[in-house]
Amino acid sequence: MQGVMFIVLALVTLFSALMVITRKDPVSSILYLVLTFFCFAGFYVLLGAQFLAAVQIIVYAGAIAVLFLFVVMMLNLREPEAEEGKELIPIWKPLGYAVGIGVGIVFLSYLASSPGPAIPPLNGGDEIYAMGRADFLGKALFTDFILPFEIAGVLLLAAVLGAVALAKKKRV
Amino acid sequence: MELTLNHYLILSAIIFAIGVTGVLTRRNVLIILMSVELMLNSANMTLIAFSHYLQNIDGMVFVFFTMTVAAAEVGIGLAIVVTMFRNKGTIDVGNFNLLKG
Amino acid sequence: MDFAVWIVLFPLIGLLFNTFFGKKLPEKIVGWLASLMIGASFVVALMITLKLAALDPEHRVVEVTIFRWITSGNLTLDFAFLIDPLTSVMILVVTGISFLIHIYSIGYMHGDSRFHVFFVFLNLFVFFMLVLVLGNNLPILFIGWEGVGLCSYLLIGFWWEDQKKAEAGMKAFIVNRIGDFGMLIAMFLLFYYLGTLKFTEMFPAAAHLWGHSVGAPAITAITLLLLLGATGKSAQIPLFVWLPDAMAGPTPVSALIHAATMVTAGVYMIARTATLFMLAPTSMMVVALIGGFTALFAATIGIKQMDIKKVLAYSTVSQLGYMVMACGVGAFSAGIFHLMTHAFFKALLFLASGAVIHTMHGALHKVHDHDTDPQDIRNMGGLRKYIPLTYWLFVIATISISGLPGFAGFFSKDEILANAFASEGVGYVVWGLGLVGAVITAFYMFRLVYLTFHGNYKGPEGSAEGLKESPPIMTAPLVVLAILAIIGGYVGLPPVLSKFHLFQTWLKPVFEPAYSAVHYHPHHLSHGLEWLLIAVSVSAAVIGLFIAWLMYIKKGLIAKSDDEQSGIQRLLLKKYHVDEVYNAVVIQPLIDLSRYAWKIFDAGFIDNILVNGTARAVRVFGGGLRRMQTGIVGNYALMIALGVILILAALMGR
Amino acid sequence: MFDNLIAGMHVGRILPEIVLVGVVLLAILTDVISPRGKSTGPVRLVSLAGLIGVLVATILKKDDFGQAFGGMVMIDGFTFFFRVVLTFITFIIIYVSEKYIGLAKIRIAEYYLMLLLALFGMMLMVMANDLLILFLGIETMSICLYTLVGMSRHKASSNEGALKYFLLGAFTTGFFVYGIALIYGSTGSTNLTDIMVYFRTVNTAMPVIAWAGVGLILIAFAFKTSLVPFHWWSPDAYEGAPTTITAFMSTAPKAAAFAAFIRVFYVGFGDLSSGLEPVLWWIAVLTMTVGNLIALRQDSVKRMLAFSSITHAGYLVVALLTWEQMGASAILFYLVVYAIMNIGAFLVAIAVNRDESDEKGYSYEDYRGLGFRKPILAFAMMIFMLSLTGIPPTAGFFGKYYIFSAAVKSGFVGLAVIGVLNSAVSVYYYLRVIIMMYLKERDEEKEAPIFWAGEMVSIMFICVVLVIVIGIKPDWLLSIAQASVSGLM
Repeated sequence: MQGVMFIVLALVTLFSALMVITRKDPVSSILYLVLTFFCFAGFYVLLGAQFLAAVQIIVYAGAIAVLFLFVVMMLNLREPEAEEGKELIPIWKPLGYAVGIGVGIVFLSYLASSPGPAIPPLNGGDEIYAMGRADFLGKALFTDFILPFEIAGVLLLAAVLGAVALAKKKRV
Repeated sequence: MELTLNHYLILSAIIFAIGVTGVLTRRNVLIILMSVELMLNSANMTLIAFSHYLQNIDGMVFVFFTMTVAAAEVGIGLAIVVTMFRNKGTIDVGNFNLLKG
Repeated sequence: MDFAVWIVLFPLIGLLFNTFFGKKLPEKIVGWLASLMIGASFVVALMITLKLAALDPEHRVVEVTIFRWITSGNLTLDFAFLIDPLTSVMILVVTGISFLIHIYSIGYMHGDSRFHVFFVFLNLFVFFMLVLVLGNNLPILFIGWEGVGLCSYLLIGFWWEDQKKAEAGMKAFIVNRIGDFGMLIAMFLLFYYLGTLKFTEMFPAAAHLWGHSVGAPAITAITLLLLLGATGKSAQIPLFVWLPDAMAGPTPVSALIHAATMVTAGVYMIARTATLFMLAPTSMMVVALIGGFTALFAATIGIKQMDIKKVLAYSTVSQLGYMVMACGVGAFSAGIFHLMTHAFFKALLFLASGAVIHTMHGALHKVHDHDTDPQDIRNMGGLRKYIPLTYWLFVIATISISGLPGFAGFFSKDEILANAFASEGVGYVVWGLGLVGAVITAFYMFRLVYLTFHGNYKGPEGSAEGLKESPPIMTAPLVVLAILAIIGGYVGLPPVLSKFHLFQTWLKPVFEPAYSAVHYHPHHLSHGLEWLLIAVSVSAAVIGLFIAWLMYIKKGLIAKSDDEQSGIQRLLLKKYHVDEVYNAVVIQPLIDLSRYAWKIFDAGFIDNILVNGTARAVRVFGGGLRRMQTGIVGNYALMIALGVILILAALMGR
Repeated sequence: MFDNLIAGMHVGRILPEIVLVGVVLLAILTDVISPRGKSTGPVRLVSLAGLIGVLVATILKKDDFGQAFGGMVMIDGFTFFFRVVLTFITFIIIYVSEKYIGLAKIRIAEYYLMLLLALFGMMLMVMANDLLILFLGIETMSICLYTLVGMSRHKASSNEGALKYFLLGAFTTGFFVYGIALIYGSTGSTNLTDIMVYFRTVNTAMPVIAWAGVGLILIAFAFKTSLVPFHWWSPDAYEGAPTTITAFMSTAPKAAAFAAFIRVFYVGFGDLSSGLEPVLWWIAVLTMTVGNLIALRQDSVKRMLAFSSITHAGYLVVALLTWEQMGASAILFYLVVYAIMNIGAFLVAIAVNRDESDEKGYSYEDYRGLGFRKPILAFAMMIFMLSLTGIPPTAGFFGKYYIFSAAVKSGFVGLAVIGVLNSAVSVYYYLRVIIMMYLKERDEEKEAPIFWAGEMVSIMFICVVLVIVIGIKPDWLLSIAQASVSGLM
């Protein structure tokens, strides 16, 4: 059952990820990106991280993707990108694909040489199942991970201030 | 079919490579940013897969922070894009080569 | 011997004082304070030497630690002075000559708007020079080495308003960096192999490590790199180009830095690291050949020069070649001996030429002639009548440098040639080079004397009345130097005249370990042979003198401008009926050689190929890399991804 | 139970960081209550006072060393050293900026806030004993730097620099997180101490993917410290950024990144040194050489300094490669010296620059005859250039000396030779400034007025004095550096 779900999700994810990077129109890219994010949430559920799956949908699909969409709409950026600019070396694009595939091959060859043991099934016991639950994660965040949690707050503060400083209209 | 760790790792590696390819081949800043999001997501999946396999919560917590960082980066990135667009009227990275050499 | 530290403190005090108060104070106080500080250093140097002499010869190595300087890992170095006979000779020469030149400068720089700055730099130079010769390890030597280089650059470009002078300063700086590169690498290699950079520890360690494998590649490489450093500082082939240009600086600077002291630092360094060089026979051979060829080629270039200071500059390069040659044949003490006598007579020559220029300048100034070059010997002649004292001083120095018997230069040059002759390997070759060089040296030096002081005055009309002797403050130091240029050689009489060679005996404890590391025994010549060699070198000098006399006095030949020189043959034949054979055999080859040497080693080869060629290649390469910085983010990302692939692929096999 | 939990965390050990966050909040408050458009002065004063507070807190806690938050952060001599250095650099930049940001038309309070927050990120980096903290620290710093580079919103070059920096930075973050994931997967932890223990015990049969993780983390550091071939962003971002920020970026974040680099690779991956050696060797050679060669061909002093900054990072990698205490202390020494001379050089560049609104500017031509026009300013620049070249008796000489002697001591003779050769090449472009200042005639018609600010002059003066003092007596600084790294290994 899980195997089938994995394969279906994997196929959809690969397809939509490829669509994200190949669509001419940014809006369709964004929509495929949302689809990819949903698929990722599915994998997280399969891996017993239900809370993160929910966060994935809220943060990525809900906030980040919408932010992208918002910018595209606001700036009316739907022009297709130019094929060749005079500044670019002509083989830029094919080279990009080649190198991208090269990165994939290197990663895969690393993974191929590691054994790849089976991962425990989700119904293997309460303990395992509980790990990804909100209360467990919450407890971890507020005890062992209290420092990073607080830092994340400062980081978001920095991001807010930075974004405002850059994007706001001139004050004076 | 029994799922192994490698299924997840290989899938995430492939998606990571797709993200890299997107960054390398596209000239629209927004799509480059989206490709970066793909990379980060696949890294997240790797973390969760390991976390599940190791039965260790650290990986999942890490993902939580990666998401925070990703959101913050997108915020800043889009702010830069907006400023850029206001100045130059384009978001094609091929047009930004004032600084070179 | 803790008082030794005062030798560097006095110049420091002087320069600090003049930095802060010099601008407000009158020239007299500034100049005399700076001079007295160096005088005090000289007194300290004397005291050090006397104290050292009171010790047994075996114990004449004293280290004075000033502070703990570097501690990094296994390397611990003190800022400390090494006081041994070699040091004592150097500090005496440096402080003594500097003192005289400081006093001279009070007169020479009179009225300059930046009088105090000049003395600050001069004191700073002495400070660094003393650090160089006193340091007990290579890093301190290197600090002094760079410091004197910096001062030289500052002092050459002293009149910064003058574009050409500033460029000369820059050239000196860049060429010296090439040499410094060799020094630094050698230093790191020594540290790597020996684990220490302290002289007293380094030499036994080197002898231990390479004593049984003399000529090992490592030590050969190290010494060749050191030699590269020495060729930069001591203006040897191939890095000598900067020195003639450096003559753009004020004349006291040329005398002090570019003749008597700084340029000898390379020779000092080779002598200091004698043990290392002895362990690498190949390097020794290279040292000897470089010295020999420099001695000859620089001398030939000197024949053609029209600028009084340029002649002296090439003669300095040539004389430095003799010193390097001496080191190359294993006669380190002879090299240092010549270093000392050279300091006397060359300082005298430069200061006397400074007095000549001063005189000419004054005379030209009187008639408001600012176009005539006061340094060009074609504008001089007959000055003997107007400035007899300067003339006689100049002649003394000329006799000394030419190696005529009885004068300081004779003893040291003869010792070098005798040692070269006695040594194995390339001994005869370098002896030959040195001997021909000696002929030419006598020739161009007397040519200079004749053209400057004999014949008729050729300056602008009316300016002859303005020619007058320089003030006593300038001539007094010259007299002292002249005395030294005469008697300075008697501390090292050749074996045929005296059993006791004071100078050699004094330095013996310094170089003994170098010889014993490779079981080297200097050859001794029979008395007969030695007499013969003396006769040969004296006749060489006399021949040079005679040719000069024949050409410039007897035939009354005057130097011509560069354009006319190509027609010199016709000129000689038609006007003066000089024997064709004599012309073809002696003069034309000399002039050709001179022009050839000039072309190959100055204008053409060094500047175009070595300096400019390398620079151009680097620039082209840089330009190519620069084009990779396209400014396009996509390309950058591509490069980064390629880097990722490369690094991960490289790590995969681990 | 809760009390025990708090006590075990040793919250007090991160007092300086807590103070810093407090200062940020106070500065934001100051901005809000100040009259519109006139908040930078007060915010600057609050920031400066706050940084002194941070320094005091650091010194107060200087004996309270050890881990905190369950081993997530490590407070030791190393942390202390960098806390002080980074706070000082930030203090100096904030101190000199006020007049310049008026000139560059970026007079907004966020300028100071971002600097403070970047400092916070850097402080995290230097104390991080866990890849998670390191990641958050790097990101906090980076986000602030992206903003700071793009601060001159009206200038296309500033926008462009920010965009490039951001895009490539985000790209590298992807690799970084993936690398952390692989390390986590193979060692079961993100804690450096645990990772070290793991590698030490399973050294022989290490999972292959761990190497990929190590490689990817190396790449992330290489990017942040701008090592070839991950340096592309830095010249463009450095040139586009307001010059005070360029001075900041080339010193503080670089120092912080190297500090984290040292801690991660010496503590976490210390047992993998032999495997990493060839890769780092090539990176060091390329970084030293490429930066140098391109710097030769620049027409802008600012961009030349940017490329030379890459070269200097290459020297630091040489020292890193030694994997020894001597090398690490040489890095610390060099970072301090480099910060001093580079900030000084950039301040002179600001003073001399013709027109801040010019997209490029900072031409060598502006230095024409400066030696006669402004002798003292030119003298200061000469000292900085000589020090950057590495000529004794300036501090730069000892920086290089320690690095290369450490390299030779560890047997990297070839690297030392290449390094010294490179520093000989660097003479050409540093000297070009001196040539312009002293050997070229003034062109009075084209001369632009010198931009003076009292704060800049005082800092410049201090930099000159320090360069010379360290050049004469480097020992004290080195012994501090040595003491700081002694706890690391």
